[in-house]
Amino acid sequence: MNLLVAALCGILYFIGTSRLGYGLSQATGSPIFYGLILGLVYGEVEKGLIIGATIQLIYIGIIFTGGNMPADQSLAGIIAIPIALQTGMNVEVAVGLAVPFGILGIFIDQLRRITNSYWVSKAEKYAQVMDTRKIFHCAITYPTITIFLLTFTPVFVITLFGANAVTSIMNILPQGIIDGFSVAGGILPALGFAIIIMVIGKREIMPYFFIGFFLVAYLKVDVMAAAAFGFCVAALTMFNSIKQKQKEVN
Amino acid sequence: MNLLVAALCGILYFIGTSRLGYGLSQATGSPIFYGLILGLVYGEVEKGLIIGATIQLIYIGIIFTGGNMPADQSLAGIIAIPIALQTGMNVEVAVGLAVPFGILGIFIDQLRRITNSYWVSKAEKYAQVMDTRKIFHCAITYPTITIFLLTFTPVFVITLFGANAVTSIMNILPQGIIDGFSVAGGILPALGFAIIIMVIGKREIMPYFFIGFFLVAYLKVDVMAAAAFGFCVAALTMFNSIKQKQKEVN
Amino acid sequence: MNLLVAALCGILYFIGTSRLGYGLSQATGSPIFYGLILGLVYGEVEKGLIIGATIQLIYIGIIFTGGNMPADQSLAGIIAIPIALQTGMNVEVAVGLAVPFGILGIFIDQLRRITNSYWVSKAEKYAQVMDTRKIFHCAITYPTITIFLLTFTPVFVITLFGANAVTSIMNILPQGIIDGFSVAGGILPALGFAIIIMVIGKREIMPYFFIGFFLVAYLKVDVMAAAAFGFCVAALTMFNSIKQKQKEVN
Amino acid sequence: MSSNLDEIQKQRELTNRDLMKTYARWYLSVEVSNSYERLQALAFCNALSGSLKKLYKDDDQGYREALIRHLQFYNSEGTFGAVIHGVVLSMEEEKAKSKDSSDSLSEEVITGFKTGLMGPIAGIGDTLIWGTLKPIILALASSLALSGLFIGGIVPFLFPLAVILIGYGMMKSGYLLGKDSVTKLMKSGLINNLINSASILGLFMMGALSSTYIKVSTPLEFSFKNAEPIVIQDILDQILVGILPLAAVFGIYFYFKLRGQYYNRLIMWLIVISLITGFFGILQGS
Amino acid sequence: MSSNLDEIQKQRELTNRDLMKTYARWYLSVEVSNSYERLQALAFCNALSGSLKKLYKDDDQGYREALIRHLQFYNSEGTFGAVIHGVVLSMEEEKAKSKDSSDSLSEEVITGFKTGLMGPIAGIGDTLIWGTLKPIILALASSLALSGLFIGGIVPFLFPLAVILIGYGMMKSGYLLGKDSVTKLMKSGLINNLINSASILGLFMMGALSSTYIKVSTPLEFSFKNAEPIVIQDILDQILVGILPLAAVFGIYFYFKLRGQYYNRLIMWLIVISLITGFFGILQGS
Amino acid sequence: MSSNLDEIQKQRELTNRDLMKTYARWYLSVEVSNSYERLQALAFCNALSGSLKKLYKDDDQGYREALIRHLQFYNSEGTFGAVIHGVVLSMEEEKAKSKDSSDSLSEEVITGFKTGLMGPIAGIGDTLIWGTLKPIILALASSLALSGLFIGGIVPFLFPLAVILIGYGMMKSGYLLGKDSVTKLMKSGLINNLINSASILGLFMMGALSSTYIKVSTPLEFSFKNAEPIVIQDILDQILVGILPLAAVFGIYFYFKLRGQYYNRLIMWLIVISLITGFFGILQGS
Ligand SMILES: OC[C@H]1O[C@H](O)[C@@H](O)[C@@H](O)[C@@H]1O
Ligand SMILES: OC[C@H]1O[C@H](O)[C@@H](O)[C@@H](O)[C@@H]1O
Ligand SMILES: OC[C@H]1O[C@H](O)[C@@H](O)[C@@H](O)[C@@H]1O
Repeated sequence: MNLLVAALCGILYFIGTSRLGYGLSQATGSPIFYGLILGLVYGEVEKGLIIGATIQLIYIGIIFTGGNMPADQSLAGIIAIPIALQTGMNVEVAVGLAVPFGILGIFIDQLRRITNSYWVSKAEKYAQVMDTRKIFHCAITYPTITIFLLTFTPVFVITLFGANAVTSIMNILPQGIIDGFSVAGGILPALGFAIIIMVIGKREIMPYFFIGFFLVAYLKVDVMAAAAFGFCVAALTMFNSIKQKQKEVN
Repeated sequence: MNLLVAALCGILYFIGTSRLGYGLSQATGSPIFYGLILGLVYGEVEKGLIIGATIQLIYIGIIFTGGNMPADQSLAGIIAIPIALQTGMNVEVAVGLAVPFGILGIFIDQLRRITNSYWVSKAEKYAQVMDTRKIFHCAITYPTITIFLLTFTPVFVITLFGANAVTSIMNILPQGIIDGFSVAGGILPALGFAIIIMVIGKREIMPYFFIGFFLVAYLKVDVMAAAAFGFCVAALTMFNSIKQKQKEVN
Repeated sequence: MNLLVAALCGILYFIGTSRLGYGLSQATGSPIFYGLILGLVYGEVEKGLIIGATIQLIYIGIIFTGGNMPADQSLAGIIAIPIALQTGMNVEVAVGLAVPFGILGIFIDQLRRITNSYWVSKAEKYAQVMDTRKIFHCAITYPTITIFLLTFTPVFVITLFGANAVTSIMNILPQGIIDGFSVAGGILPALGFAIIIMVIGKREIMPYFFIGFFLVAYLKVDVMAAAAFGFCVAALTMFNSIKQKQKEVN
Repeated sequence: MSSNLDEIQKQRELTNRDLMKTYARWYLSVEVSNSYERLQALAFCNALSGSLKKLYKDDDQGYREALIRHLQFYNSEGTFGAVIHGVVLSMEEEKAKSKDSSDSLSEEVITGFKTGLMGPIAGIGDTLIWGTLKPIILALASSLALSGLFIGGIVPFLFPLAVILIGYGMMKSGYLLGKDSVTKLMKSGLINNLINSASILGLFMMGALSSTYIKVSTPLEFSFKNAEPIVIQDILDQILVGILPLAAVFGIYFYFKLRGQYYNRLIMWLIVISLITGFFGILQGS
Repeated sequence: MSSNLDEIQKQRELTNRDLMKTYARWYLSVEVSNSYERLQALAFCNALSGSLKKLYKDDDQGYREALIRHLQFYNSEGTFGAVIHGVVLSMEEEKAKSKDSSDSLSEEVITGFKTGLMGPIAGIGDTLIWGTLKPIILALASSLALSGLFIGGIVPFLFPLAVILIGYGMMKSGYLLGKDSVTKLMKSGLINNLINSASILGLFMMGALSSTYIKVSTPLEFSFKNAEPIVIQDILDQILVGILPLAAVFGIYFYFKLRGQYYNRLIMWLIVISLITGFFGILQGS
Repeated sequence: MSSNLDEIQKQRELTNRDLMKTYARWYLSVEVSNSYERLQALAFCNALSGSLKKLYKDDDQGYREALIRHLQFYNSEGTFGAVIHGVVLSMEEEKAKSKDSSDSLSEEVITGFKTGLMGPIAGIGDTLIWGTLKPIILALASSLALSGLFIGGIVPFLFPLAVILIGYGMMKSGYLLGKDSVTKLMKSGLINNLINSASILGLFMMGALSSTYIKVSTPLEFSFKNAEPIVIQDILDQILVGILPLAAVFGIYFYFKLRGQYYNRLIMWLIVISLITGFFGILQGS
């Protein structure tokens, strides 16, 4: 692949995982965002967006409880999207390709957090002498440099040489395997949704999941319609319990 | 316009605003009713009904709190409908034409109420001598005669000469203005609905407005379907709060 | 009709009304089940199922409160289905044919229960001598033999000779009567549903009936969709009242 | 319940016929003589005059006082408000009967009851009858009429029909059950429940109607070289179907909230805005 | 919970196998010997006979009395009612054990419990099992069958399957938890909640089924000169889709309410009405 | 309310500018220095350092202690958690002011508050911000992107935007209202209401998304001689539309419930299963 594109990918991955700005990585590191940018680069915005969004859905439920990264959507996206756009791979196979990288990214994050321990201990010393500028560097500057090295390098290398490797593999891939990937691409988003149910799905409100599900299944409404109805129901519930609480108080 | 038709319009407007029969004016003075009658006269029942209903929707939310008329749907209807049917004006422009008359009608009503003060003071004297027949006349006969004069005359005159005036204006109306009226015709019903929300839209039940809205927007059901569902929801809420109240009592 | 088929019908009716196995008759004696079996016999599975299901719906609400049979869906089915399949009768007329037999079956059941009194008094004597094997026979063996005689015989006879009789009647049936039966076939299921409303339809939850009704009427969803939504609503109500009860306790 | 009322009625002066006559007079004249000064006072007095005559029989003095009493300022919602007429008649009956005894009902009690209740009941009636029932019936009528069905022009008559039935029922209950029951009912939460449910239905309908009958969209498109044009309305629909009609309703709603309900001023504004946006092709009425 | 029950079970006479046998006998014979006089009495006795033998061992007198005792009138819903069998067995166990002591369970207590509970439990079971579960399963089966799918003919077997599972669970819980828990459960609102929710589901389904499977409309049309004919069904649909099927259901419903549930008389009426209206083209079955 | 806060703010040391700076530092660095050992400790200290300087002015000892104090282990959800920063600043302000008096706020109170609240608030924030708000925004973005609309790639930025606004609001309220209000709010049921409603919306969305974006069906067919083939998917659809996607979600859900949340192990399993079922034509991805 083009040197420049590989460098761009490296930089996009760095930005998307630098964590400068709380929650910002959810936008700058979103496979959808990558899909848009790389889609523009390859002149295939729509395909880029579709691959990106499909990958995004797999990881939509992820929460970094206690700072632990359960999977790395950004690495999954930044590897699979450009290679797919370059080699003309179909969406499902691209998703299949993305998944292992979603795992690999965890190790990069673990390295980062391990090295961070060093900066904390440093900062402690600076605190003693009240050197807040140095504390600032320990808190932001040094970890950022570290993460740049940790993220840019592997992505640059993989995207540079990956496309060729993938193309040769693709040529020998039998249809049966492609069908299998297609199934994976169809099922994997279930993962993202299941995870969220784990977090917010108390038994007594689970029926709302099914209402949302069947609303789409039987009435073929789009997701925003479901969001609108869901919002109304949520608001009614809210107002209702506030009202009841007030009654109890009186 | 035909003398007879103009007289009919005058009489229709008188009947629709005479207020003999509480709430009856909502039927006899409804633009829809006018649309039906005048549609029959002009042999264009469907067009008559459509113009009438469109005008009706604009004023659907009106409430005469404290007897004050915020706008006069009857005058709006009785002027715009016959002229539109006569001149072949399209629905939107007819609505645009109706609106100023909806305002004009207020003054007629104010005149009526001012003169009524006189009959009340008269009635007071008759009460002293217990002459209930005279009280009856003060309460019904005299005000009705007054209103006949106040309503029949202007409508008769306007409908008699209005059509010609309007036709000549219409001929020089550019398409851009017609487009503008079309926007007005599309937006004005919002007024009627917004007013009702002002009256009945407590915060905690507002979500029902949106549910009704999106039910139609996304599921394309007709208004009666929404009425049916709304009725069920309202009944459930009613039964539910009665039940809770009973529980509280026990 | 074929002797074998007539015998099969007799046996099916016996099995479907033997009541060996509580509630089992609802399956083995269901007109749908008869429709399937006889459909296979006549090579017209689909028609058999449709007639069977249409008859089933009429009797879907029946409850044998206190052991009293209000109507006999099995006899209705086992007579109408084979005759209809044999003579090519249309579904609606078949349903019209079924209905009188639904009434006739009651008498068979009454006979059965009358004879049962005898076995109970017998069993009382065996109880005195603790002969549980004999009690078992009184409870199961003897009544079963009785019911075999009561059920097999009439169905065997009717199905054997019925088809011919029916064919000759059918030939002289005017279209107006067939139309009438068609109305009956369309309306009779209302009976089944009305009965259930009698049993479970408390006023404060009746709106759910209408919601289900209009969901199908306006949104054209199928019955299982309604079941899915209904299930969700029922679950929500359940969880909600449990929660409220807990609150009250605390 | 109804047989119970029949029982009560037997011990009373006014028959069903009397009540019907009174109601007919009221129904006919509620708004006819409405003036800025006294509003429905004259109609009230006129409606009761016959029944009062019957109650006070030949006590001319009492009768005259009663007529004058009920020419005082009065205003309430005409349908639900008829309960007040009923109660007032029952009070006048009591007063007429016990005219000489010391515990006779004083004029103040009657007038106090009237003026105390006419406000709250106007609120209830305006919300239920005029704010909910009326728009629902007219909406149904409009919807039929817009489909070209002539019964659309007849359906509005359901409204006065309902008014007559409810109003007469109110007057009769008021007369038979008397002051205390009415006050009690007003205090129980039941009426609030009713208003709440009716409002839910009303809002539901208004939502559906807004979605059906407010017709506004944008014809704007942005074209780029070598690319399909971006149709703004398509993007809006992707985000939320009906976002512009919704904006119209709540634009108006908040205008009223913030600026006060100047109905006609707003209509003029809307027409001006429509003409401008329509002229420049920013909005279209469909 | 279930391990808790296992604990209890160890201290008891009857094993799971005994209970299963008892249940199998009950399940098989509930309605077989049903007579007008004693209804399910014989089935009850027959079901318990084996277990009673085991409990009373060689106390012939006690055993005989127990057999006779359970031949007395009994009737309840067979599935939920199995909880009664369970409790009765636990009571008989207690009685058998303490036969000589003065505080032995008297016959009256056992019979009292049976006859006291069989009514309420019949109500619960008839509503839940026969009024809700059965029609839902048969409705699903009908709906599949009407689409021509053969599994429609198999689905009804889910009903006896559910009956077996629920019934056995009931009997076992009744036996292990005993009289007091059952009485307590009956008094807690839980069962009412369950009935309420099940009824909601049931009504929802009945609504959907009514809308799907009641097929009636009117072919009436009024033609005028020089005008499109007025199709009555179109106007009805404009007002409320499904208004005729709805009228059919509630016509029948109110017939039953007012005239009593004469099922077959009504069927006959319906057929007569159908023939007439069908013949004259007032209604049609689709 | 807000004017009320303005009142309070006038009597305080830190200006809006100070708070904004503090928040900016926090926002920027929350996760940057996150380590296994101390998690967000360094970010916390770094964020507060400027404001602490201002509060302790030239009390070097106090300032040093404060810096060290806030380098201790800290971890919470960064957005809602900002309320802790606010309260801590208000406590430090109090401490700085009353440094010599005997009733000076002890270090333990501050640290106790921090560590006591960071857990519960992490739970709230993880549920509301990360478990509900984030997936809803990304779902909207995905849905737009899958329709090929470029704004799908922009919409994710709504999430950090919301985080910034909510987080700053939290910090400011914490600072101005102080410890007691926050503790009180936590105890009132309001937050549970909010979580409950947000969860309802979230679940609703997840249901809709599952139905829309999980694409799996079976191509299996059984053919019989002389008969139309039985298409399994048709039967499944007759029973319940979307039964396979539903099975996928709940298969995964129960895997997690029973086996623990081993995300990546499960992904691998899913791919293996997909490859096998896809290869043999048991399932297909559409
Ligand atoms: O779980 C609490 C908290 O832990 C970490 O510090 C971060 O990942 C936060 O995003 C998270 O909210
Ligand atoms: O607002 C109370 C009341 O005021 C006036 O008298 C009339 O317009 C009534 O229709 C209205 O209900
Ligand atoms: O009504 C109670 C009960 O009565 C009979 O014994 C049977 O028909 C049962 O199915 C029914 O549940």
